[in-house]
Amino acid sequence: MKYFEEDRSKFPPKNADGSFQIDLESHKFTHIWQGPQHPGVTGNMSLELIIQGDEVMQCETHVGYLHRGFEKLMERRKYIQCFPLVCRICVPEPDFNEYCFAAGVEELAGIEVPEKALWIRTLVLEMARLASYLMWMGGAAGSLGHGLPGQWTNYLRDYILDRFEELTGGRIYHMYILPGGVRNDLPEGFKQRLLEVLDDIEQIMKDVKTVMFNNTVFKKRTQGLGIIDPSWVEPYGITGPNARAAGIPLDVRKDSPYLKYPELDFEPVTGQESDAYTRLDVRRRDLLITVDLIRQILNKMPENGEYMAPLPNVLNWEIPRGETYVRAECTRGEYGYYMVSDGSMYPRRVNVRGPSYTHAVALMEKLVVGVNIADVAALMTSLHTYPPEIER
Amino acid sequence: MDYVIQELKTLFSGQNFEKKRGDLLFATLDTGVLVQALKHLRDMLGFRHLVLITAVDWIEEDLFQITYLLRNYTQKTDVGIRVFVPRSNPIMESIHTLWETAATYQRELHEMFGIDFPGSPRVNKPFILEGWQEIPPYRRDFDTKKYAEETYFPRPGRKTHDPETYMKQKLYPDGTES
Amino acid sequence: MSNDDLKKRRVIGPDGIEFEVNPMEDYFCTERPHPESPANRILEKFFNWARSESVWILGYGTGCGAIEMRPLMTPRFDAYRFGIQWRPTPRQANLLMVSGYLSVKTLKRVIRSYEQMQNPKFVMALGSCTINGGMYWDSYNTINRLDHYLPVDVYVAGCMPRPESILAGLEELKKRIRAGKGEGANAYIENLDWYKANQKKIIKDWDMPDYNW
Amino acid sequence: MTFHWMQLVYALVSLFIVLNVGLIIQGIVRKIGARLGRRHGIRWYQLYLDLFKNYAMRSAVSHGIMFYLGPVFRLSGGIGLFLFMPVIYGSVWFQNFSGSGDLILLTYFIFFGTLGMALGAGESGHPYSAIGITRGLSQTTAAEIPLILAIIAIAVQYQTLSVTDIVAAQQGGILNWTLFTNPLATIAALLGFLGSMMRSPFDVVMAPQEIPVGPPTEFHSNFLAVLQTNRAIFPMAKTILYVNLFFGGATNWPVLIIKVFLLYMWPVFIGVAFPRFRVDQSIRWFLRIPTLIGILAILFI
Repeated sequence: MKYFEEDRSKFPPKNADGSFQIDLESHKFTHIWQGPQHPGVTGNMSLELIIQGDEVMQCETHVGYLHRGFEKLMERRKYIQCFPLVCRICVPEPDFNEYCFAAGVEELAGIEVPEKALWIRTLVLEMARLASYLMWMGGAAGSLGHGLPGQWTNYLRDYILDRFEELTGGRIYHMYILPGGVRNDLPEGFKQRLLEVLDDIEQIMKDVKTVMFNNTVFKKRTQGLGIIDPSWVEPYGITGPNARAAGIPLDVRKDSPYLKYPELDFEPVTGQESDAYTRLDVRRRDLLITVDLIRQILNKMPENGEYMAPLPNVLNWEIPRGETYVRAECTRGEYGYYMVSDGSMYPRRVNVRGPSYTHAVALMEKLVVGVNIADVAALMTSLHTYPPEIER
Repeated sequence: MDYVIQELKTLFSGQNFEKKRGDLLFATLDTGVLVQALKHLRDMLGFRHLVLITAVDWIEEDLFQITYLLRNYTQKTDVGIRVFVPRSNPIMESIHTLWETAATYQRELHEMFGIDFPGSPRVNKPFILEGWQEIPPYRRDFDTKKYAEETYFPRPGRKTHDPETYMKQKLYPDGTES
Repeated sequence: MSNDDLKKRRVIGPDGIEFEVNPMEDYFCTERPHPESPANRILEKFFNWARSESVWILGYGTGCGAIEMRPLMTPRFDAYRFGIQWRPTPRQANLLMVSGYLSVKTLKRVIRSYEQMQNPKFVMALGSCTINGGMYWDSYNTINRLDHYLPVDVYVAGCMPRPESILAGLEELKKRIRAGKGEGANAYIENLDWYKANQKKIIKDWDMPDYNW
Repeated sequence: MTFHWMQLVYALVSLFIVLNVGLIIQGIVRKIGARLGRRHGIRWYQLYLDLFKNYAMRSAVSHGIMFYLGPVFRLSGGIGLFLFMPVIYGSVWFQNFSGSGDLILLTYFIFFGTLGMALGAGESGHPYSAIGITRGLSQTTAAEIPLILAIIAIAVQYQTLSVTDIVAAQQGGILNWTLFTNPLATIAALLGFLGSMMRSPFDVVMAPQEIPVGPPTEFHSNFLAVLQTNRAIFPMAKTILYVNLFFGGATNWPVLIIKVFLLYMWPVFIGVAFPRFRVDQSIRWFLRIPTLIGILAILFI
């Protein structure tokens, strides 16, 4: 808002609800689409922008380009057959989906998960968070025209994916967390190799901080951009780092602890300014906390133990009637599964609550008004949205 | 959680209370008192975060269940409010005035279940689908497999196994079980 | 594009003159495309070599396969060393990489992007979901076979295909181009009616010209 | 100045050399950038392949006359800048068509290509082209100011508007270069140089993440190939101009190529380390410190 405040007399009048009166036929506005085929838009979604000069007057988010109808497809599949599906809902961090779905099934069916499995699940979730943050960091730098940090962090992400491959056999989709536990124990020497990767990450993140976060141009572009007022957090359903950057310490890991998080020692990172820079910085510090958490997990994890509870015959598994909601903290905020079972072998309804659902639609449309068109991509990556979880 | 049950019972005649793992409560309310109840929960009881709005199709009872899930950040508890609307005439009051983000959920429900929320912004605009002409896809009577096979040129050669017999053959090819 | 923009209407220009606009005819070229014949044989051999060594991919992540694009661009796999680059606009790209399942809504944009690319152009389809629907074979919103809508040069199977297999697919594509088999653009134009019939069967609100120049 | 037909041949030879040098230097520069990101990077001859490929595309869609002429203007801007500049000092072959007062002509040619591109990009009808080219014009204008101030400063300093004379005045030792005789003008010009090389932090004109990819969005096939040719010649010509004006020119090709390469690295290294400015920020940046230094350079001759 600060950039063009000199002369606003030529701006269009406002409606009662604060939006601008826009007459496209008056030739004073440009109607452009950012996306879906646009490198600056995260994933496959599009923003319909109406701009005057360089300033965005109105924005509408269009999603649905990635809709596969998961919630419908799951109604046609048995519980165990849903597992290959759920991880594909959110591509960069499938493990949160797997965990939420597994936890929901366990709660509905009343299965106790062994101690070791809980530790391994915590480890897998934190690794997924690390991989996702590292990839996002590259995107955030790239959206401001800075390719170098993206190369470094993606290179580190490949190491994390290697560890995933070692652990689960899959690079992107793991299908590792099943109801009752996890599919396999840690391989031999895994801890040592993971620790080496963590050392690398801490080393490179220092460079990333120097090149990216201490950079004057970077600061000039992001400071004061897209400020989220703390009072918007509740009406807009903002969760995760976006809320934490506004100074509100929302973190499901702390608030309603799941898995082994109560036994781990960490504090949610919060920021003050609530602009794009703070959101980026909160994520960077959160990444370092994740590194620390993985170290703690590896230290505290018991060496031996069962990693899978005995299950009934999964092909004829009837789950008692009931409904529940399970949540986990993913990199973008609160990830939740609302599950309804009707006592048959198939889920009655599974609803996925992705954090981007609120961030990318309602919040984005509000934030982007008044922003320079060059900053739209940066604003979008600072909100960290992934379209696949919006439309499923 | 007990005071929430008490309030909902006395003020809005809630039924079917169901507690889950200590911090999650489900309750059924009448459609008429829903908006007041949500407002009360939000302003008086501190359930200020709208987690999600979703619907379940109970085709056997000819009802749509709409679930509103709210969260209290200070108490760290959740409450899910269920309301039932008839499938033949699914209309529900819009709550976009209470939570801005509710408009998005209502838009999706309108598209995917055909539940109407009069007054909700852009509720009639397509949200996810484009050019959809069938019945709303998340309804139970919409057969996605049939639709896909008729529309999308399935590649021949897809085999369907009965999982039970197939797994038996794979795991114990000689017919002995464990 | 919302349909309102495409309706016939009267507008007042910046100079105050009122005139009628029919966007479907005024804004778009309605001419039918024609196949482009290759140059003479020896020259074409050289050109095909240049094309195969300089493949510009359209930066359009259509599905979840797009997540493996970034590793391809970055140090571990680094596709740049094989002459592969990413271009942000379809006009300058040669290879459309359909990364994974296509919902009907995306298919419309993909067709548009594909038709805006210049001859010769190639299509590479990643993932099982473009071959036979894969995991989403019974979904009401994803297509099953991409080759009914666009001429596909190379399929890479897997869910997800790993970066190594995408690189192998690109090598395969190079061989095809060098052998002179990368004529998908002409095949598309020759069978335009069949492709268009298939496309229009599933894209119910067809609101663009038949061929997007 | 007398004109000989042989000069045409000489000019074409030097144009051919500079085109190849430009393509190879660009390839090497991109390889260096990739190495910083721990990548292997493109092959050094990749730009030749891209060029051949684009000339070999079979179809091209035109949007009108100006759409054709845009790339042509851009290329003539690049070639014009090169042809009216002495490349090798003291050589008969590589004097090109330089004459007295060519400094004025060259400053015009630096801007000419962007203007021509504006016409072509405007005709293409793509909103991103229009946004990109308005950004390009305003930013190039802003970046031009310190450069012009520096050129005025050295024109006053050497009392001539002929590039050949300016180079001649700088011969006879490294301390005679403008870099040392008039450091303020050199600094101002080098800061302006950043703005005209389309690298971060001043590449918002072509920003692929924001307005993919600015003015050339709609240009493809042969049009793009012409633009690519220009992208090889124009930065080289500009760099040679800077070498002539501020770094003592060159008396043979190896010296010239080394100087050009080192000078070319200056915006590259800045570009690798910084994200990009928004256009309003970059204009403000150019109008502050570099302009001030330029004015000081004129005052302190």
